[in-house]
Amino acid sequence: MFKKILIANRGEVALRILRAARELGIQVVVAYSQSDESSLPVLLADEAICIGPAPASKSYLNVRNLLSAAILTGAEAIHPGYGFLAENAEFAQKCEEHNLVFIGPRPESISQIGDKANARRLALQAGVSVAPGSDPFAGIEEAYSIAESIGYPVMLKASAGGGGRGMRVVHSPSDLRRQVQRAQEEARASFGNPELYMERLIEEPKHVEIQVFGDGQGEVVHFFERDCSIQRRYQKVLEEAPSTLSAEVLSPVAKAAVRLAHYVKYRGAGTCEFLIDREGRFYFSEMNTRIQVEHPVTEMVTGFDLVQEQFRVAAGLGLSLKQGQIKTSGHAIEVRVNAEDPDSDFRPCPGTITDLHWPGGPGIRVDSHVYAGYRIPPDYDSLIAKIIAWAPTRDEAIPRLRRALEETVIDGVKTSIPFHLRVLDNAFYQRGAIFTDFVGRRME
Amino acid sequence: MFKKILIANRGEVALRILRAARELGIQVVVAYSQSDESSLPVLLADEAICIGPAPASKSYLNVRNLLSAAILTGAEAIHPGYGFLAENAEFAQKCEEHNLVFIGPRPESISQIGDKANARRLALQAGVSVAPGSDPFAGIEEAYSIAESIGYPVMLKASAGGGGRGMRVVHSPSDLRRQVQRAQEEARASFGNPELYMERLIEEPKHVEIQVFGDGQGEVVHFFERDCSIQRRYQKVLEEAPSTLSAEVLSPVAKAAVRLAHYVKYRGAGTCEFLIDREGRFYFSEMNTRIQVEHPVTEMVTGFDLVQEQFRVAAGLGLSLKQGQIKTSGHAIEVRVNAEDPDSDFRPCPGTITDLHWPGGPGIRVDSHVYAGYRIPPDYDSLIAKIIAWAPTRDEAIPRLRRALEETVIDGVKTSIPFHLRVLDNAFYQRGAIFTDFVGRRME
Amino acid sequence: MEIKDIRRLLDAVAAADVNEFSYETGDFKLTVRRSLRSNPDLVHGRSTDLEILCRGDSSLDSPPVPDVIPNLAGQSEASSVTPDLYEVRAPIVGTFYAAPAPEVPPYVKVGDRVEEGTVLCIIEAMKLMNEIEAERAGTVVEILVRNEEPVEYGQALFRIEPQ
Amino acid sequence: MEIKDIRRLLDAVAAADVNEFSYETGDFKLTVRRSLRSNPDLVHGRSTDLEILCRGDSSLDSPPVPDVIPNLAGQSEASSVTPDLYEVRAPIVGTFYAAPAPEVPPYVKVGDRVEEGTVLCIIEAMKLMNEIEAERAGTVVEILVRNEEPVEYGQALFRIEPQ
Repeated sequence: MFKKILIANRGEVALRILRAARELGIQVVVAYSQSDESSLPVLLADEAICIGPAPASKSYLNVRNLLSAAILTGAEAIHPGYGFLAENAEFAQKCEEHNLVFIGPRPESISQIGDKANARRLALQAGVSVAPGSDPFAGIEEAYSIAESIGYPVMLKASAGGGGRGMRVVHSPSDLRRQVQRAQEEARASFGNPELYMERLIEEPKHVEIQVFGDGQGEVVHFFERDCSIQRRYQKVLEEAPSTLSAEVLSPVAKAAVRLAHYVKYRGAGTCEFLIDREGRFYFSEMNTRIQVEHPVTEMVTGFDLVQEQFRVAAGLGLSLKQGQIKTSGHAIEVRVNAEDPDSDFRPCPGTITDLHWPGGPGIRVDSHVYAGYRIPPDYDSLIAKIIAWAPTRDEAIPRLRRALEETVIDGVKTSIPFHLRVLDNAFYQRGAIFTDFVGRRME
Repeated sequence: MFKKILIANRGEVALRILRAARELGIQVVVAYSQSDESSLPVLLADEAICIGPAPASKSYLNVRNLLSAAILTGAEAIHPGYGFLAENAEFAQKCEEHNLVFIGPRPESISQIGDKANARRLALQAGVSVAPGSDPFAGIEEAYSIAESIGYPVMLKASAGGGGRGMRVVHSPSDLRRQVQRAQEEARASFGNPELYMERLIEEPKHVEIQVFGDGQGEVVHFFERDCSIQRRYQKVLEEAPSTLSAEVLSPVAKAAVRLAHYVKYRGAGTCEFLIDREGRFYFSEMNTRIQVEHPVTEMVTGFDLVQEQFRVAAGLGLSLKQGQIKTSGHAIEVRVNAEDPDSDFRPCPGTITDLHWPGGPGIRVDSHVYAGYRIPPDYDSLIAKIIAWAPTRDEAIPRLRRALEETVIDGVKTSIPFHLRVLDNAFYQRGAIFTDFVGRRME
Repeated sequence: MEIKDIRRLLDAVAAADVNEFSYETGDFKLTVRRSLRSNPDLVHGRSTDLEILCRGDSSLDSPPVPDVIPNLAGQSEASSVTPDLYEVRAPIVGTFYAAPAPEVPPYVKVGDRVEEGTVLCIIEAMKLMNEIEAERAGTVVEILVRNEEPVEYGQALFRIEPQ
Repeated sequence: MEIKDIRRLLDAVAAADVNEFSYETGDFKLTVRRSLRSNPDLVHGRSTDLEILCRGDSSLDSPPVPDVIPNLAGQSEASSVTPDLYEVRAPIVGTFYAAPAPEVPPYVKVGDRVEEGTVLCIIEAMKLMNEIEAERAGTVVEILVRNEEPVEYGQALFRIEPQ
């Protein structure tokens, strides 16, 4: 196992990684930007090293400073967390070149799978179904003919996409040209690459993802599914495991995810996202080559520490468990507490947290990097905490999470908790009738 | 199920009960003393009613005010927590007389079992082994002859005992008279009853207790064991489940506990305490007829909510589960964080908590009624938090708990956390070589 | 003492607008002197020589928390609010009765003079009627509870202006 | 006490607008005195420079006061503390070299005059040698980092008194 690692991230995920490392007896170096100097991961780190000013482009995305920091502090490996450089093949490559272990997949896996259109092709080769759709198209005429052959409504997606950016629904030919233009602009702005492809729109689907883990030699296990159907503008709001779908529907989905990961000899933690329609047909949509924000729900139903498992695989120790040892028990639900105002169109609310009290008691887990007196910097995303409730059944997990959110005190900034409470109180939510249009259709 | 209940307790257990009730949709009335007015359970309650001034004798032990409070607020049942009136048969009786459900065993069970010497007799009748010993003895001459027949060293115990008070080890006849006198004085002062009995001293035993649950009709299930061998002056410091003993040793212990509870047609949650010697022989020592401080470790390894189960049984819904449904998974360790100074002979340190930060992340549960700005009143015990860590194995639970304790910030008062860290770092502790003399023999 | 405590101390010093601050406890000593000019009013040296010296009191670490406990039965804290009145508070939990029976007039009404030992009301608890008496002579100024209302321990029932 | 604690203390002192700060515990003592001129509105002010005294803390043994200044690269907050000096800070993470090669004299030493563009040192990162130049002409007053020491982003390297 490593003696010392560097965390190239911030916020709750930096703390999550620090906790996993510490429990394994690994020393932790936290690389931080100037606006994160008094953040909890920095305060708790064995060593901390400033790698740039507040803007992420100059700090958390500054490859040279991150690598220098790792080398100078004697770290053997770099954990990229999620976001920032976590899915950057070039960074992974540079780590290898400097004899630093990148805690994640091989660089070539990242680039293969990071290209969404290419990931579709790989899935098809591995025998995993994808939504009827296209390879990337070049001009608008080609777009018309592909859309015609797939059948409207279609979904435009960015090849380099992620996080909902560059995605557009097109209901009829009359709308195609305008939406293609907009999606291209957004994709160019977000990813520097305007390339688009399209898929048939799955109507009222569930968003279900499978947590997989590979040893890089072709052995792959899965940790079952997470249901992430509760989304707002393609951003996940609340995630849970298991899904309310039946094992008959879900079991082939997990097998498909393993097949794909096996096909690419995947190394480390990854997530295969699927849409499942009302008839139980499932379609691969993309693979995320990192730990996910919502990984704690899987940890709570399986009991395993996925970040520690990342360390083991990255250290060359292989997978610590076989598929047969992985079982789920009970039900877990996570909410993403953001510093934003749900009454003002979810406008981010950076500011100083003046008073803070976390919930406790049975079945409650809190992952957060904030503390009383902490100033939330305006430079990064607004996630300030994940609150997760576990209970033997979904019907018990919902009131437990509700009770925990009611106990929570976060003064000084507005948070999304009132919105989460509305989700939990929603009758459609409570009976598991949740599809990706839930927020738009059932709450607005 | 009840619509409204009254909590006749304070501190962390009042909050624990409140959480369980809220998750079941039960309204909560918290009865509080004047010095607990700004405590978290009071702040979170649906209703709160002051039942007396700070001294427990005038508030939490004030039967008349508690019953009045329940009747006036329309509560259907009273949860006594632990301590105070939890094992007071008269209080349970008075509840019944006023058509209030006492959430606990029947009054006659409490008096039968509360008398320690009588509990020994019941155990023998139920076929459960007890340490060789005596019925209560009257005079010192009788004490000499009993001690002679049992064989030194012997342990003196108070019939009305509990919490280590009235307990004395006697190594030889020359010491007997003095220790009997002291133990009688202590027993009279603590319980108003100087009656003593004696048992052969089990040398270097493990303290293992079995969590049982009865429906009051004779059906009894157990939730496996807790190991509470880490004690300081007969006070538990750190508890864990499962025990490091083998299933061959433990399985007959659990069966014996069920046998005893079945024999007395026990209702609700109870704990049978045993001493287990180095040869694996086990001896019943006493039964606690209430929820225990350390119940969370059992909740974390079994996944069940024991306080919710108390509500179900008290409401006449019977046991919600069969023995076959109760399994343990992983390992949980709890520390009792007290506001006391481990460097000054564990002197209690009441005071105001000026800054507070709880640990979080995977496998960590915090049960605490304190918050930043909370003044710990000097009138009650010094328990301010229970921090519990769960992990798949004991070897993973120890560093996880360690990491959590290191993250914890409690400013303004001294706490026992430094002592807990010393326990966790102790090599004997780490390899499970823990007996009731651990603190004295391995740490001082 | 930890950094964040010191930082909070500094905030407090700044907020308190003091000129010099020194803090010493055991082997720990902290001194802060503030520029006169940081306060424009003090430019001409009209320094109020406020000096805080704290020794060995760890409770200083905490910001002063107002201890607002309304229910203080048997004590006369009420005097801080209404210095000339005293309050009769419920010594037990129960139901307040202003009169001995439904159809009869109340024991006392506002403006009545009472002597020490005059019965003011009944609190019923567990089917027992507990007569509550005036502790001092005076005039009933206010009755704070309505008939048949439940009262908690320490709840104020009457305000009485002593003789 | 660790560097970052001291650094945070200094931030706190700056924010608190105090004039003098001294902190002593056990064998550790810290004193900070702030220039009156830190407030630009003040006209009459001798430049009492920031004075930091640390003793008894081995982590600070050498160099005397390297890390103590908040990392504020590219900004001129330093002027609030040391109005007449400017600090050259590390623009990247890397290893500090005072000289272009092991056997040759350093680029600059205390007392040297430098022009805008004079190379002051090298920071090596990823096998690349980055020459760090003076932004303004002046005299080198202090060198805050030792040869071959790792530096983080924003770390102060030199203090220069401008011409």
